Amino acid sequence: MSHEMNTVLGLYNYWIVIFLMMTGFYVVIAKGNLVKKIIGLNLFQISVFLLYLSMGKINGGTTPIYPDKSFFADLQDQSSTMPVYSHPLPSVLILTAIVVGIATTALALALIVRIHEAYGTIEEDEILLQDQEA
Amino acid sequence: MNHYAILRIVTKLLIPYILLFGLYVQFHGDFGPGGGFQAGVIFAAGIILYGLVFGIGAARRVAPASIVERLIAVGLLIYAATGIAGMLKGGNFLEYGVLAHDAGHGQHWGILIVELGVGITVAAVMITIFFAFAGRERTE
Amino acid sequence: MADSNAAQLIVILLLALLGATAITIARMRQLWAAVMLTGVFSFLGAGWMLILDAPDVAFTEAAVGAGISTFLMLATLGLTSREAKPPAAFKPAPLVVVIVTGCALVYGTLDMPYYGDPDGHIHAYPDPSYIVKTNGDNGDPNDSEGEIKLPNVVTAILASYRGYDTFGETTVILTAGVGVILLLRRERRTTEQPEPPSADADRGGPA
Amino acid sequence: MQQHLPILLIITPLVAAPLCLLLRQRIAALALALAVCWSTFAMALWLLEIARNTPGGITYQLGGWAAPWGIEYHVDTLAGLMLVLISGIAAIALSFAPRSIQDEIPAGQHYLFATEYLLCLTGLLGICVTGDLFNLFVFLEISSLSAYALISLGRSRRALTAAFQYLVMGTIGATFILIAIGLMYMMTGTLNMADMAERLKRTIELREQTVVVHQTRTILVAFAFLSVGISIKMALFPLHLWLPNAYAYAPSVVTGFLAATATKVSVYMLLRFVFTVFGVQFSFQTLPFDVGLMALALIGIFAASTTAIFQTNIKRMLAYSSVAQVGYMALGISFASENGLTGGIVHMFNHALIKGGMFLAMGCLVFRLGSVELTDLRGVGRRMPLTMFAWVLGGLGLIGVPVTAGFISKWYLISAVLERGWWPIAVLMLLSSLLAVIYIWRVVEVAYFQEPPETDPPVQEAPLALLIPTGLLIGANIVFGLWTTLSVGAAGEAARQLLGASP
Repeated sequence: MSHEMNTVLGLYNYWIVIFLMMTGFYVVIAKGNLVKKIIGLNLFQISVFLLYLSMGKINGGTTPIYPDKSFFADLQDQSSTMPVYSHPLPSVLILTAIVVGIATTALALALIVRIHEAYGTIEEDEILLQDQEA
Repeated sequence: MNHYAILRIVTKLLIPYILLFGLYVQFHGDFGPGGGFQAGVIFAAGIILYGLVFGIGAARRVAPASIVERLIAVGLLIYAATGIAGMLKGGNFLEYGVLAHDAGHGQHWGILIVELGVGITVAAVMITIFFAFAGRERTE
Repeated sequence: MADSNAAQLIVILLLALLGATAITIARMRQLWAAVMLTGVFSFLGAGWMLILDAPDVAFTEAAVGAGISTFLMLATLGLTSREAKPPAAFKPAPLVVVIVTGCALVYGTLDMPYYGDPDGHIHAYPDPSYIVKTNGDNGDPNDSEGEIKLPNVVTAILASYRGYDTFGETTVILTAGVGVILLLRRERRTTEQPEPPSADADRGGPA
Repeated sequence: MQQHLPILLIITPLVAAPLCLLLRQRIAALALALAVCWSTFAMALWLLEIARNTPGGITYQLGGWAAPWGIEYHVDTLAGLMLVLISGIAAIALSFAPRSIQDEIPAGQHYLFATEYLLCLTGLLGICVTGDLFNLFVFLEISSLSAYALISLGRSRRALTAAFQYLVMGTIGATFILIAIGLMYMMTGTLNMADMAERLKRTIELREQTVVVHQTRTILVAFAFLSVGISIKMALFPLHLWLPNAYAYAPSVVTGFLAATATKVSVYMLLRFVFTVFGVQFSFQTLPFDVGLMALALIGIFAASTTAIFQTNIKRMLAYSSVAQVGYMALGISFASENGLTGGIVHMFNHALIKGGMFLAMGCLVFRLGSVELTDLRGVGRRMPLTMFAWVLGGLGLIGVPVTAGFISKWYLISAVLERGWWPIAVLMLLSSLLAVIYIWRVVEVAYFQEPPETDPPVQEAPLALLIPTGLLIGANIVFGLWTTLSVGAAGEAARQLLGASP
């Protein structure tokens, strides 16, 4: 297989993840509706989670959870091989990051509710207009 | 409200299982997928479902806001206390190995307790957030 | 390797669906539908996380992304508005920023280890790996070499090796919870009064 | 006790935060928070003393796990100095709080305010002591989320939009940092800073070629994402847009605390990454990081100072001035020389005292006048002589007049410039100080040379409960203008450590 082909096969899912990330990022910075911005932020973050998890995966690997005792009994009997485990650390980091993400989302949505009560709108340009008129 | 009789009965049947599943995820996290955070979310989902179907007032009676708010703090304090216990027993902060007669058991105990702390805080925060949003009415 | 081909097909299908969902969300003005699709996006993401051997994360993402955050967003829409304004004139600046950022990231991928490569840098270091450290060389939970002896290595790292991060994570949740109480809980004595005399003159008029 | 000091410093405020939540009573919560802030300050002073006397700094393994498997705390002189600065300002600003928030925040929320304040302090301190990249991200989010909540407590509805804007930009910044950490982890397999610095220097086989990890395109992009993410957090021009509104509409105490600490901690992060993790060699010789940073710093200083001149809201004016001051710090860093770095770090320290003090003085004005509009300040110099005197002393520090702390930092910055022989930049710095003279003078003119409006009863001087904390910070500004052993001494040490001169 050619070098380019290898590169494409080896990296294409990172590129798709980047595409997803950038779609989310675009929604955050281009859209004027506050809820829409938070939706964009969510897309952006979920895609970053996927980036992290992609790097932990090993081809033919399995979940880093050990099988129970009977497996090891079989292992000795049938001399089968130990499974290869995908890397557990990205999972750990992303579990933390998901929690941070939902915390941010909750706070942002609470702010949006209050902004709607104070301004009667959740459109960025209308809020700006009200602030300038005052 | 009679229109929702089926919904109410099904919910009543479901909630115990949701809460039970929450507890399972909480205490089985060492062996399979799951842990304190997921358990907290599932447990809170049970209460939230109750609130959605039977009204926010009913949910508040089951989980009074002031107690839930205290539980937020309690969960984090359980976590911190586990860490400090490690320090008092001569280890570093969050060193579980010193908590029991041998390191392996200490680790198991430590992990179990801190996961419980996480679960309590997460469930309490989720329920609090639900109450906060549901307690607001729409303004024009 | 028929099994691996089938898995490959599922991955491609999932990725295509993720991409399509993301674009639809970006273009959609109906906020209610956009929120539901964000839940779908989360769910598809969780599906892929399962394929990436991260069931713990998939479980959490499904519970949080497709559950709690969708619920919170719907609650917010109920309290605010259901539809976004029609877009004003197209502004090129955000698109340029996003394209530049995206191209930079793609450029960065060129020297990465390939996807699924067992010789990737993170698999080679540190030695011994977390997997060996927890349950010993042969992965037997009864092995005396293991430091934690838990079947789920992710839980072992989360709560012990990196337990301090999880402590911080719990603190983050508490911070957000207190923040939401501060913003949304009604004070008993202050019932929706008009804005108090403000610290600055340039505040807005009545909404 | 002494060996646990690095972690005690963090968990004391962290544990006190949920305790405040349990107390649910404003006086008890505020008293606890105050006691905790001052004892944290005492611990920080002690820790700095130990760190300065320990070659290589203090290391603490959390959970007893060695790096790179576990998380490690690492305190060197720079980290120690930051801890002293943050905890000291937190303690003084919180002493200002009980009286100041009476008008600004409903009494029922005071215990929640104390909780968030302590969490914010925890987050900022945690960033400075951690030696682990992902742990840094977690504490960054603790400090950011609590900061958004604190800012939204401002009385004007614009506080809400300011907090939201900050939240969106801050989260983008944090996500950029997260991406960069991921890329770096991917190429090294470690998250520990010291370990990563080593592993970035090793050679690897890459697609049949042998390269140093530093030179891979992945690390290059990681560096770019980190720079952008941190620049957003530290409000480096042109990524400062969240800052003016956030500072202008937050409650007085919050502005005083955050303006003095939050951006400084981001500058600290920049120093950590650029010098400790990536190394001087890579950042300044392989990459033109110095030129880019210097250009943005200079443009930022002028653009922000000029904008400050045209503000009618004084809090906003000071906020723009903060953006300009971040430019000076970035300028110092961009020289990558011992004098330049010392200047940058000292300026970080001194500017925190100056701005903290000035924003607290603004809090006194808000307390009595209810406004920070320039036109409402007419004749206030006669009505509130002590407050305005403190404000003006702070303003002199901002300009860089001798005897104030601001002079010391500008002195080091200018000497770093002249050392390189770049005199046009020295001229630009002097010109920019003139801009500061203009915006400070506008306030002085209105406050001292215009007749106060006829109000009945006439405006009174702020109460002592507010004046004393203000005076403490402004006094420190003079003390550190005359006595430089601690600030310049520690900053110089930190600069040498960062440049790798001493182990």
